[in-house]
Amino acid sequence: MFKILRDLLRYNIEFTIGFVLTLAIFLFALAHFWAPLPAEAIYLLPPDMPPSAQYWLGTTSRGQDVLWQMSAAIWNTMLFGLTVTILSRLLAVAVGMLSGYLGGKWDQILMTINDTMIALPNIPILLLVYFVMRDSMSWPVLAATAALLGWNYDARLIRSVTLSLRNREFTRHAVFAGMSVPQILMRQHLPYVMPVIFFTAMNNLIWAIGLEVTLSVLGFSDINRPTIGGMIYWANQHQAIIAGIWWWIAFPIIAIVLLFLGLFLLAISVNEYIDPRSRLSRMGA
Amino acid sequence: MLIKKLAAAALAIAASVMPAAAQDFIAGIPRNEALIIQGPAAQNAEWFNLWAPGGGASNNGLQQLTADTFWFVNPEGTGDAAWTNALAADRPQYNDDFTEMTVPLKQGIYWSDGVEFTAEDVVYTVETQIANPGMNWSAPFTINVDSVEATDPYTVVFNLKEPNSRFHTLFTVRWNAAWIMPKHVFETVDDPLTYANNPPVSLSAYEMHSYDSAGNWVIWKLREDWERTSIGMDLESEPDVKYVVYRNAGNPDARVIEQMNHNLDVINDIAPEGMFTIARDAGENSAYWFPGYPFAHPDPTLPSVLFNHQNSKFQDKDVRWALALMIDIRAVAMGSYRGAANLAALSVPPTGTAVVDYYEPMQEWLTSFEIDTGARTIAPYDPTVAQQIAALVKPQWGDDIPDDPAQLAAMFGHGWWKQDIEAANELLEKAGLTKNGNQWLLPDGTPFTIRLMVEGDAIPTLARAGTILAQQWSMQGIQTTVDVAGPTNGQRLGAGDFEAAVYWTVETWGGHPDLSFFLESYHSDFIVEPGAVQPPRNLQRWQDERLDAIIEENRTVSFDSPEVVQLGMDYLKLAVEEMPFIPLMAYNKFAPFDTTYWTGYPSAENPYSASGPFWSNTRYMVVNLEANPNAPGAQAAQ
Amino acid sequence: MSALLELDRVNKDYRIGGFLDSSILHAVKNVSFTLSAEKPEIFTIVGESGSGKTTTARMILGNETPTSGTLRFMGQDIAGIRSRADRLKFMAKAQPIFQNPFEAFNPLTTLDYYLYSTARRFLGIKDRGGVEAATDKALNHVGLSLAEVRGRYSHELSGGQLQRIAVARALIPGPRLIVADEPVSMVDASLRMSIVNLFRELRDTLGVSIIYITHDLSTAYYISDRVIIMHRGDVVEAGDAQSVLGNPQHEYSRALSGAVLPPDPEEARQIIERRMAGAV
Amino acid sequence: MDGFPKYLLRRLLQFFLVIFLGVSGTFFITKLSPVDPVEQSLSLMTNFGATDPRAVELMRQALAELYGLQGSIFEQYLAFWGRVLRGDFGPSLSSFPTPVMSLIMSALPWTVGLLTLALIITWTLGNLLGALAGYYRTNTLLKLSGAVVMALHPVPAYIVGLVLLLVFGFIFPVLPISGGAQMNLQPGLSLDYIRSLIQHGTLPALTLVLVGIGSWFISMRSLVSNIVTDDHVVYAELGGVSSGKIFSQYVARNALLPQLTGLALSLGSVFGGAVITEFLYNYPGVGRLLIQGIYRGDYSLVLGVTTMSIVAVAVAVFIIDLIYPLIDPRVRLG
Amino acid sequence: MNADVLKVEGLKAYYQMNYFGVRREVRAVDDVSLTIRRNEIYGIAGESSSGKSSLIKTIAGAITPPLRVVDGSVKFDFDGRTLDVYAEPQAMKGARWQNLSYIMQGSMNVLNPVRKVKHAFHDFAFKHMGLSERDFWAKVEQHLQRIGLDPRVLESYPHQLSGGMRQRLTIALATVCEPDFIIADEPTTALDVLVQQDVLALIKDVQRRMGASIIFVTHDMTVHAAIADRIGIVYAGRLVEEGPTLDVFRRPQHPYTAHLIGSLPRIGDSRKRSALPGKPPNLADPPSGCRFHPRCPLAIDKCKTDNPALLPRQTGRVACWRAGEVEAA
Repeated sequence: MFKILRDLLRYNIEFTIGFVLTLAIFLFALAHFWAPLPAEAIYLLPPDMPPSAQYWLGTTSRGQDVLWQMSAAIWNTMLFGLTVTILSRLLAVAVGMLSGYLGGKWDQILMTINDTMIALPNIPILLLVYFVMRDSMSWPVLAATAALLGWNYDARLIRSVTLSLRNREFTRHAVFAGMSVPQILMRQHLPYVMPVIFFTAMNNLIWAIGLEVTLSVLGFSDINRPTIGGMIYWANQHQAIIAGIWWWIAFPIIAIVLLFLGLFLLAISVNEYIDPRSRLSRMGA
Repeated sequence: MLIKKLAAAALAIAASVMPAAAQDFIAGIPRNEALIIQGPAAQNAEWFNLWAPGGGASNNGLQQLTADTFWFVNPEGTGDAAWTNALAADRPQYNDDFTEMTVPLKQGIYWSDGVEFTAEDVVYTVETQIANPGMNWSAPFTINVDSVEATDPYTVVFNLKEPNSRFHTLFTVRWNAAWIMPKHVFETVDDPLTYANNPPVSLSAYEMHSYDSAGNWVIWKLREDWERTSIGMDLESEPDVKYVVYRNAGNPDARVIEQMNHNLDVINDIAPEGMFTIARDAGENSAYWFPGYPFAHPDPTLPSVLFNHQNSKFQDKDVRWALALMIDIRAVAMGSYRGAANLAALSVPPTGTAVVDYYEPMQEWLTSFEIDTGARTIAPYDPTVAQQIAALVKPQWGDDIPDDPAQLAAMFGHGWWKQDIEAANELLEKAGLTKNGNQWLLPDGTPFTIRLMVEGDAIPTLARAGTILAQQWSMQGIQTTVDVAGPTNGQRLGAGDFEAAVYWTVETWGGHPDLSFFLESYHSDFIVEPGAVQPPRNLQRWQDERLDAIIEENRTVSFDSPEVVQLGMDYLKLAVEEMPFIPLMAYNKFAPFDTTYWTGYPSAENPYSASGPFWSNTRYMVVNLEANPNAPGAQAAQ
Repeated sequence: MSALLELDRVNKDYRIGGFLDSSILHAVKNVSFTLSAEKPEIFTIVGESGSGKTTTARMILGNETPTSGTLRFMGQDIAGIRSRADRLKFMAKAQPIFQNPFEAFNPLTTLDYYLYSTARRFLGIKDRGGVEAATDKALNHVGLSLAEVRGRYSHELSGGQLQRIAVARALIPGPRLIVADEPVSMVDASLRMSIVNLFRELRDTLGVSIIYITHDLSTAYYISDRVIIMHRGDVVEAGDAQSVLGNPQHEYSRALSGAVLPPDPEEARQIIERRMAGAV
Repeated sequence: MDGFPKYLLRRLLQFFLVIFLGVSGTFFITKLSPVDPVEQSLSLMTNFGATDPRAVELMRQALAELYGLQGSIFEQYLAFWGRVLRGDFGPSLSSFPTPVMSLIMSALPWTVGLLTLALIITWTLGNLLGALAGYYRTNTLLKLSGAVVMALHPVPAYIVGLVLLLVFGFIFPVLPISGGAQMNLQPGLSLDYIRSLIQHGTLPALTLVLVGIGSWFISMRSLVSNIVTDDHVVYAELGGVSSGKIFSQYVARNALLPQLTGLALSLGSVFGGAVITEFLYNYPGVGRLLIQGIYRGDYSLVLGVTTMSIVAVAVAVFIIDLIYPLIDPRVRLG
Repeated sequence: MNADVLKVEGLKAYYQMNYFGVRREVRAVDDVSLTIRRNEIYGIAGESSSGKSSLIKTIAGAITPPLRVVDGSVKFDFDGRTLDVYAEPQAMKGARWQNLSYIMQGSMNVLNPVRKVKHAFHDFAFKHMGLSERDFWAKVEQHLQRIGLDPRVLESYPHQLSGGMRQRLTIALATVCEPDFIIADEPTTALDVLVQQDVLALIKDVQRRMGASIIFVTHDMTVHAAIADRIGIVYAGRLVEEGPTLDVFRRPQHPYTAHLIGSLPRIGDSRKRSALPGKPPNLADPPSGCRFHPRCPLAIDKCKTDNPALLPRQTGRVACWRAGEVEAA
């Protein structure tokens, strides 16, 4: 693990930039645990202060420091996004690989479920689930719901990769070497599926965060919890953009874009590193 | 390269589209003859039947400009000036035991299709609705009306099933009321519930011109025979406003932009910050309820902290009072309205006639009011709150803030309860609660926590107030979280599915001191089991024999009797003592007007009409506006 | 004489889908042959692509079920094997060798993983030492040792070596039958003979029967005991390798035999010249 | 029955199964919703108005009867399918008695028009730029546009829309920011009306384009960089075929095929509307209708929109599965 | 007129790679010089990863990083016009297909799978022929017929054709402009035995008629025996022997060549044949001296240290310290 990191840092400028960006924003988000004021507290500072030496990124119309709000918001939003992404990747990998490998009836059943999920309109379903769950709709539950809606298209991609791997001779060979289905999937096929997972994870993360923002903007989120969507929600409630309090929205968005840039660079460079073709080249094939 | 070609194509398209700005804003209608009002987004734009439960289409000018009924109360007015006889020629006439009401009608009023309006229309309206359950006023007619007859074409007599001194309020418009149906139209219809009534026949000064089937706008035009309407016959000259456009102008940001672009003359509601932006950037072209800060127009509704009295946490009035004393109302005012709030210590909105009828006379009583904290007796009322808030906002608003206490009281309210943490703690201890570190424990030893429900987006200022209240209580050791109920808010309130909420349960006529408007529904007869749906108003399920007594007595006195005010005060004192809910402030609405094309909007100075475009009273504003002679294109039109 | 493998009028049909048209492809038609359990042999199936030879091999390995007819391996109907336990039992006795040794091993998996997995699963050995011993023994049969293979990836070895490892792996469970589908077509010419020679040794020293599937008549002639020639699903000729290949009777067999280019420039050139005169 | 008919039958069966499962699932979720349309209507009717508690109770009963919300959930479910099969989603509860279908039908042209156009622009532009960026890896202009697209990709749609609204509606007020067309203009094929449609559609469409372009761009770029190493591309390069032709006919054309499935899916989802964009620009489409339906607890309407959307996506997938062999000559159905 | 079409001198082409700090240099083509004459088929034989494919890619000027030319030159002579592939890459562009065409391995993949075959002809050949559309298609159809293909194949997609037809088609495509020089990379490898002979006959026939030169790469020695006029044997990136086909087969001078030929099985002869011991060298880390020495039965100490030069010997050239002592096994 450490060696991989060292290799990537030393030989891949994209990774280095991505790593530095992501790390910086991660540390920044982590810092909210040491924030001078609780993130939920309001009107403890003078509102609407533009960026200055005292308030680097200004204050909100609710009398909060944008810097610390942002720190907590990025943390919470990423926590949500990553939970969605990881859960939905697990689902996508499980369904995609099993469906592709087992084929036949299993494939048909899983893909029918998959196609049904693809046809479900995300936003209405999420809103409906939100209505049903109401108070018990904490962010982990919302993340789980979003994850349930966000795996299906990628499961198809993974399935198609597995499908082509299934017909490779090494898979048949593995069967005759007595390997069990989990062994084949985990050891033989997963390395080929990994790049797909990484690639789709980025899009899924963006989707999840977009979802969070959408729900927040429509007013269906826990407004007590600082998130990127929550910041936009409150800025919106105070007509911040029209009122000229641009720093309330601009900085979180810039941070998110930088974070994604960082993650994207990480993803493509790590992808290159774990791509079987590149791995083989390194191994000298 | 391909990219360049694409760019060129895009530019060409853009060029053909750009002359947008040069075009008329509304096709074929001169801008300086049209008043543009913020309207709703209608789903069923084709639906113009006001009497069937057809959804929200009535805010598009239909009831504001074409419907009419007997009487109007101006929610902003005071005294007799607030009352208007519309279709009725006089005030309601009851018999002695309030079982019969006679209404004389004005003559010479015509529907827009030329048919004369008569008592037959009224009889038809009542009888048809009784015959068709589900129509909007069917239920109250069914309960109250034994029979209705037109003794002559201009007199209607209602025979009531039981005595009711407030029966006329069914036909008295504050926001709306039972509108009169065109008999000659509906009697040809099979089912009045599924009839779209498109185009609608108008009984008031405007009639439909055109509408958007996508629901974004409806345009009404002045009737040629505008003088043959109840509103028209009292006018001295033809209204300047020839067209009224109700348009859905989008979200609050878009509304502000549209007004600054002079595409939206009347805004119904925006956030305080949007208001300030307009005042800052378009001040010379706009008018407001107050000429400067705090700008806002107070609706006769009373945002309060509602406690669910069926929840054991809030059954002790000492707990309710403790929570009230933990509030720093200045922070609430600043956080929700940026200070621009009209505070209310009494359980009646501090607007219209309530100020002279209740707030001013009761100041003394409030100041001397005392409560027993268990340890001592305190006088919690602070009449100087308005000055304190004025001091807080003065740095930002400077000369907008007067020094005169009377003026300040009109802007910020008459006073509120002093924040008194010590007294609050004493009250909680008196109620059997104990404090463990910085956490209050209920008598049963569990932590005292509160879930405070707010609606959210639809009423943003109250959501903002909720977060501050939550913070204040949490800091005092009562962990409070804010729940955004969104569209389920009304229903959860109705079913008693909440602990505490920021919402209003008190609405008044505004222009009349009678409190039956909301108080009638506070009678304990209507309180239901937890979980069952409660009729509107008494959402906190407050039950008190003294309250029932006041309500029962109010039923027996006439609407205009001076006793009404006395009973009102009894109620208000009881409410202060019991603190069944914590009244916070009037529901202030930031509703700026663009004066580029129109002037003469209502204001605190001249409150001749409600200013909210959804209020049916708006019609009085529409016909009174004057074209701005300096408007673009005004000279050309002359 | 008991049969190791018995094919009895085996047929396999595929539906080949056109979008608007479709037809049935008779991939294998009525193929019958028997391999004796007592006398190990190299049984060669010769044919071009589409002849049904690979389908036959897949049916023998249980990877396809016949449309009709039966395949019996040591008396058991192969298509009737359902449970994983039965399947493992069958696989222990019948093992495949694949065409492309580079494809047969996952390039990202070390080669020993295949060997150890086979030893663990089929021999039931749990301890590492036992597994390594069994593996090394099998590798010794093919002229390699565990030391040469341990921890290595497929790209580090030549095709010939990989194919030997594949054979060694197949030998671990002690199979009675090895089905080798075109095992040398992707192996370099210089190494090809080493694999082919290995098959001879396995037959002679370990008593393993081998079904050798190929399109290459020269190697078929070189090592086979018996041969069948398949053409479009049919067995067109069958019998002793020397006579079938040395003196083909069926028209197709003759054409096939005539198409083999001899490793001699003068003879080969004559064939091409004839072909140019005739065909083009 | 063989080949295509059998495939068609199997595919059709799956198609119906998907619709059945999806719509049933939505039905039950909607039924679990605590929002009670009767209460919603009641609160609309009693809001601001005088309210006699006895009258409210009477109204409640009348409305429940009118809305047909009586009977067990299973009976309602059966009745729902009965109606759906007739293409009828019943009356809208928030706009009673207007049929849900007619609400959807009046919103649909707006949404379909806007979204289809935006989607086609997005798809074309995203794929074109992505393909160019994947093929001409060193071009500075393309790298730059790639960077812009990548930076826009994670920005939430709401923000992109808001910024556009601010820039083109406020700072440079050149485009309308609300609604679908100019007020009081007769809908029709007149030049004025079409121009008005374009003007009003520009900002929402631009929002959708800017937000949506990223994912097409990224996937196309990676597809293309795989294809450029394919034998037939290398061969064409060896054959001296011009690079423009190689790009368009050998690289982009092959890479586009998988993107077509994505396009079909997106086209199907057009029927669900673009909630945020329509919400922001007050565009009278299905997305706005849906949000209104949810806000007003109108589950007839919500069910109607979701059902339409599910059917549309299923149909789109079905159609692309059927026509894919015509687009991609390689595909043969087994 | 110069009798040599192609002159390769001292050509070195290496794969230079750097993967996350793993730096590798694969000497795929290491100091190769050869000359190809007008109107001859020159076969290049060698095992997989011996560098033969890299050699012809380099000759064709079709290399992409990480494969780079490190040294040497490749010069074509088309009708007196000299083209230096690496000195003037622009000139090569004009010559492609007109003078220099390719038949590639894996006919399945060299044609664009989503376009009809006719487009390939148009894309590749139209601009070189200087004909009207109508004449062009007439010419193409005529050419197809000569090659034994029904002109209707033009309307087909690649996947609709059998392997043999596709390979014929690529031959037709490569020869339709009647180029001076054709590079054929394993054109028969994936074909069935019966088809293989047809294709070989076709290539030979077309070559003879057009008088073109062909450089023909395959690992299959019997194919070389059948059509090559001269062959060059490549081992580990180097040319180790070259000569007229008959001579090389009858009297191989290099032990590697001798082994290749000697190990070929033959119907009617089932005598035991031995295989070469050892494994092919790793080009990233080739053996010192003569690269064949670890596997060579005749190796002496000198072979381990000194690399033998490719020297003229009787009718051809050979690079072996013990060239005189080799006999066909």
